[in-house]
Amino acid sequence: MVNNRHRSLGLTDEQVVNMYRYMLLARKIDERMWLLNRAGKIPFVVSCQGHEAAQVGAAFALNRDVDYIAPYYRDLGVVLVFGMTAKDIMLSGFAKAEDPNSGGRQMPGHFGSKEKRILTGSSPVATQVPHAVGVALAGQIEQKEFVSFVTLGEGSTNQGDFHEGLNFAGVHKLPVITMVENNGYAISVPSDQQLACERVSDRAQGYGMPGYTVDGTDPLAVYEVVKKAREDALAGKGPSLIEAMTYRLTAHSSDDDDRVYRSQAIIDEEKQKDPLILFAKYLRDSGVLTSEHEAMLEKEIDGIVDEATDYAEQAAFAQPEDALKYVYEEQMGW
Amino acid sequence: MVNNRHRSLGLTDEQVVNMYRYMLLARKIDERMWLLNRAGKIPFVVSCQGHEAAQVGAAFALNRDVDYIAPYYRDLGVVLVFGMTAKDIMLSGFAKAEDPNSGGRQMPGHFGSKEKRILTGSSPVATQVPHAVGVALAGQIEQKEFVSFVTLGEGSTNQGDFHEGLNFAGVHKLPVITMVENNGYAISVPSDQQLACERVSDRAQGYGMPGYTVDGTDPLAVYEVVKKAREDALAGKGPSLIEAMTYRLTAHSSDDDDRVYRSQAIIDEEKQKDPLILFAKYLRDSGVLTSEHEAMLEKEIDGIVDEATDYAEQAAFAQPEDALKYVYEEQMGW
Amino acid sequence: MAILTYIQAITKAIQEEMEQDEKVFIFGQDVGKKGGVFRATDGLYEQFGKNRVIDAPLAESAIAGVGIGAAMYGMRPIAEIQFADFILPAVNQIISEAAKIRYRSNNDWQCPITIRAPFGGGVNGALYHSQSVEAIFANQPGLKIVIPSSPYDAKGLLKAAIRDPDPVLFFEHKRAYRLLKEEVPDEDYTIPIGKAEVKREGSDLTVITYGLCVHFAMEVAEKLAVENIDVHILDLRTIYPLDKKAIIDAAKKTGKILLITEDNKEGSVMSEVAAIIAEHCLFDLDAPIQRLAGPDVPAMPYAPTMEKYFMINPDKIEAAIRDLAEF
Amino acid sequence: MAILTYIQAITKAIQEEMEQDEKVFIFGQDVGKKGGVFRATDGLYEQFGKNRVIDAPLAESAIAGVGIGAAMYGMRPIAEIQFADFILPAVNQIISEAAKIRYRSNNDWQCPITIRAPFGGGVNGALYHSQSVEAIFANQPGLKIVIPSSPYDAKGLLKAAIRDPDPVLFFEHKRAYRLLKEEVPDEDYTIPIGKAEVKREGSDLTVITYGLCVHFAMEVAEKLAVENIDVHILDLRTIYPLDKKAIIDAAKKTGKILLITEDNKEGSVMSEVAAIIAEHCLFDLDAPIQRLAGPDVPAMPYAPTMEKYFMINPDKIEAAIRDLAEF
Ligand SMILES: Cc1ncc(C[n+]2csc(CCOP(=O)(O)OP(=O)(O)O)c2C)c(N)n1
Ligand SMILES: Cc1ncc(C[n+]2csc(CCOP(=O)(O)OP(=O)(O)O)c2C)c(N)n1
Ligand SMILES: [Mg+2]
Ligand SMILES: [Mg+2]
Repeated sequence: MVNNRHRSLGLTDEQVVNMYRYMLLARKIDERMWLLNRAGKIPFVVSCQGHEAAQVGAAFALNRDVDYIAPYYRDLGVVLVFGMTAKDIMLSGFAKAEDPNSGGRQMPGHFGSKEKRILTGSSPVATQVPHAVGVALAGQIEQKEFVSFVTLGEGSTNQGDFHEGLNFAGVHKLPVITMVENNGYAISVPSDQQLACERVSDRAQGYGMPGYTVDGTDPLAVYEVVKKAREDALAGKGPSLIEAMTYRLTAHSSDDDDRVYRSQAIIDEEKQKDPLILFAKYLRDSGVLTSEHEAMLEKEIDGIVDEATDYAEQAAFAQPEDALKYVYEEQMGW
Repeated sequence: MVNNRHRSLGLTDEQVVNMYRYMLLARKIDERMWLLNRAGKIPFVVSCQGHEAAQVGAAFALNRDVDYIAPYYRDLGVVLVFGMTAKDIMLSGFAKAEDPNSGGRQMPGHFGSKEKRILTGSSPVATQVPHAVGVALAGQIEQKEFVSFVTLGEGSTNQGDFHEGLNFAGVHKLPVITMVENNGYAISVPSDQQLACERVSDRAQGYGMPGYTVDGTDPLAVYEVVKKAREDALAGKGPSLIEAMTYRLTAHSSDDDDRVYRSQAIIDEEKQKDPLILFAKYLRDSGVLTSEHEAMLEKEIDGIVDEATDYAEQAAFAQPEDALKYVYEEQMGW
Repeated sequence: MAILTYIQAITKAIQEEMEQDEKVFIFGQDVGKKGGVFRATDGLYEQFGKNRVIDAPLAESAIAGVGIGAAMYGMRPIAEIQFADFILPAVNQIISEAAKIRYRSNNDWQCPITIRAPFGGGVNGALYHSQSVEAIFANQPGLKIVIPSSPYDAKGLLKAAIRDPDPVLFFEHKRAYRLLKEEVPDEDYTIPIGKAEVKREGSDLTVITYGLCVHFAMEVAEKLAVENIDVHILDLRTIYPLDKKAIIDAAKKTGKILLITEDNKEGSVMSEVAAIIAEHCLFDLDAPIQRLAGPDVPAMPYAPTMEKYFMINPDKIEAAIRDLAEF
Repeated sequence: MAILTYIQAITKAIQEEMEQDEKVFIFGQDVGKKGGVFRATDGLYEQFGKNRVIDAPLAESAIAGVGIGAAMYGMRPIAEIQFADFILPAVNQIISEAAKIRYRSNNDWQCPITIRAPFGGGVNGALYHSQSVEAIFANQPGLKIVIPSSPYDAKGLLKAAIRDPDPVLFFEHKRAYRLLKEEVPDEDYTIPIGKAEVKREGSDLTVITYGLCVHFAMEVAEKLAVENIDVHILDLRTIYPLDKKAIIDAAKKTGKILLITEDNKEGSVMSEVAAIIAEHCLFDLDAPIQRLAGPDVPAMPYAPTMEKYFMINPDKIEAAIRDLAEF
């Protein structure tokens, strides 16, 4: 029997199974989206596949009742843990009026919920970094106890907003945790053509904060480092930069064909690092997950995804004229 | 007798006296500008005072016949070495039509000369960083042997353009030398409220390049490190980031009153680090500069500055309608 | 009531709003000990401390972006951009983010940020300390753009901007800062955003303008009144979205229209004003719609000869009014 | 002569210019092995190698800024911005730098960069992959902005842009990429920047537009011709600075004007077109100047119902033309 890592991190068996459950839910929603896309039912998908461990591990280390998150488009795992449901996600995939993220206005992957403290996101990458810093600044002014958690891809760390945001957080020692999900590609551009540094975490020093590189296929490793970063942040030690090494198990999005720029050998190799497979093995090896339980989970989640899909498919689109709403606060006469 | 540092760097006695001459020329032009400003003759000055050693030391390490420079507004010392004359500078101070930088269109400190390979500069800080990178990229495409040298203040390294530019240079291993003149202030904001990192050179690692912090009151120290950076660049080893520690011996500009935000004690203390005094002492101590020679130099330069001032004061302004010229290449009919 | 300059009125507005709402804070370059390069935040650091008067690092995209984050959280941030020319690194945050937050979240999130910046020329500022940048933003639904023309308006409009539930760009004419003075009430008052104001009733021709040019136009109108040229003047106050009704009314009033802006002519805010009139008042017009504006060059030069050539001034306005009156 | 799509014409223009001038190179996100997300650079990496077809890091301000530096040096860089929406982080480099380099250096330096970006909606792109951003730049002297409406024009205008001694923003309608096809000569030809083109002679009313809307307008004009509604169509081609003479001529031709843009209405390029007409052709007009444009909301939504509501289409154009014809 392997060393039981999760208990030494203070996680119960139930909690780690729950982690796995979220990872599986994210995966299955994502896979369904691709099927729907290939069947011509939804125009677009951008995937979390290969990132689930990093996302769910990190989200478990946060406080879902007080912390703010500014996720990026791959962060299905993060927002599920923060309370988005499969139905919410499917409504967004189908662009239906009931989509709580945007009322069907934005593409899937553009998350947002005020109630759940998920900052509304856009497409231009890295703009969310200063937003998360601003939330933390507000918390500092008001002397509130929470952290703000923001994610982005490694390519996106080359944007000025990443630099400017992290420096601001560093100067004011704000409780901001930035997690970079480094999957080695920005669409077709491999990280050696993208990043001049060896590791994204090498950038932390330039912002006066600690930088960590962690195995993003292992939710426990990510949980551990985010938990530490959160404790440091609340102790007034300021922000942290975490780089989670992941793999992008799909093309960049449903509009991309990755065979043009990476070989089948690489794609196959990366599939070996599937965090779902690795974590299920860990759970099985540590005796926490039985095959019945696993089968039950699969079935439960398939049911959830089916139901969400059916619901969303039937749901109504917004009315055409709804496009005119909410430019400004209503009743302004504009 | 002190250890003769300049000869061990391969610099002749004549060369170091010449360095000192440029430093003194820069200082005296600058001082005259303040007098003219206080007398109401020119609307604006921004100073090089306290930065002369870093500027002249760096410029001497470059090849004035092939290298490109993208100076910032304090870099009077750099552009003088690259061939700008006192008259050119005074014409710019008085905003006269003959000003070779801009024909009196830009404020003083906004240098530019195609012939001298001084890229035309603007006011928004840090925009010149990607320009210098672009010049280096062009040189790489055309397989030319030169480096591109760009400067900015430490506060300006917080701009996105610094980050994006240096990363681009790092990825493509371009021959770019970035020198940050760290004088501890961005107008009124001291560097601990500006920079989250200890040293600007800590940022180099994030761009995969070496970072150096050097005493910017010592032209020889700066010469040495820029020379090494240039050799590395030409050897295909890529870009370098150099931080020269300087003092701003004046207010930020003629529009600023620095007594509001820094104490007289600090101002007095910094005056002790005047690079002109320090370098003159070195030259005297090493027997290179006699007091007659010094007096002669002073006199010569005073004459140059007087003459330049008189010339520029008498020179004509551009015609009002000249404001319409050179929006596009002429004879386009627009 | 006290006589305040335009900039003092701005400082007063910020101070009062910070006193009465602890969600309000101000940040930007040099706003702390120095009190701002123009001294718009003079005394605020001493009164409110470094927690609410914050020197920001030299990075405009972060200033906008951090402010947007704080606004989403529920604060009422006032971000100062040192010169309007330097708002350009923050365009992505302002247009992609601030302007679209309410819309893209289907009214779930809001972004009540106020971004202040001094704009305009005539102060030896050369190309990069003189620009009128409003047109860059004046086609972005979700944003509001306000430009006060007097100390009274500056106070009332800035207070309205800070309280507004949506993002407001607030541009202050830097030459007006110390040039314009008038009585400004000590009491709390706001001026509605989105509404233009008739500054002068007149019957011969209509001038529509904003900012410092309102002041010049008023001066010229008084001068011409003695010659029986009776000028109607509309101050736009909010230049985006425009107060269409007020524009249409003002145009119909006299049928002869002169539009004035210090910005370059082509693609300025005045183009839209002309388009509104051409769409709604065509048959009320007695003369072509005239525009008086800066020349179409990148920005005004430093040399006094060329700067003067670029700037709008009372003489140019007078000449344009006379021409139109004679039409 | 071959039948090419709009995007193939663009690829062809780049390829030919790179073949005949070694100063020309292209760079941007994913332009290398992938050949661009729309495949506009398809095959160029294979033909010219990584030295002249360069994948840039994900940083638009650097893409613009590095291109500007290379252009100052004397190269002819073509920078690809992946979507026009993502040009916004580069606004400072484009407006403060590219547009002002010649002017601020008193004609010493020049900046012959071409920045290409796909814009426009109707492709399920939602808020951030659908915008028309041209108005943001259409008041910046020093810049030229070109928007081709056909494959033929795309090739000729892009070649002219690459050879132009000044910075050119070149916006390509992404829905036109594969929708529009026509014969495009194999030979080298350019189309002058700064000139509009009469696409159809007509006597009843004048449509002035650009980009994909030209195609829709032509379709509608043909349809209405059988009903004896004879439409004159002007394609602006260069939307900044505008070809005033062509606009004035086209307006005078019929006296009834419909201006069409896919952008939001308030503050669009069409505002300036209306202002030019109102200034120069007032007494030639028989009807108010009409504008057909997107609604004033931040950007078009993803849901097909709302996207369709936003977009200009032949039906909307037909209705607007009929209205105006009956006026
Ligand atoms: C400012 C901006 N430029 C370009 C794009 C187009 N784009 C979308 S995702 C992407 C690649 C992002 O790569 P990375 O940051 O590594 O994240 P990943 O998708 O690999 O998780 C690009 C270029 C964008 N969304 N925003
Ligand atoms: C984008 C931009 N924002 C603001 C300014 C106004 N400004 C001019 S110099 C300066 C401070 C620069 O400080 P630093 O980079 O340390 O250079 P130093 O002047 O100290 O040499 C500021 C804020 C500017 N020029 N550009
Ligand atoms: Mg990636
Ligand atoms: Mg400094």
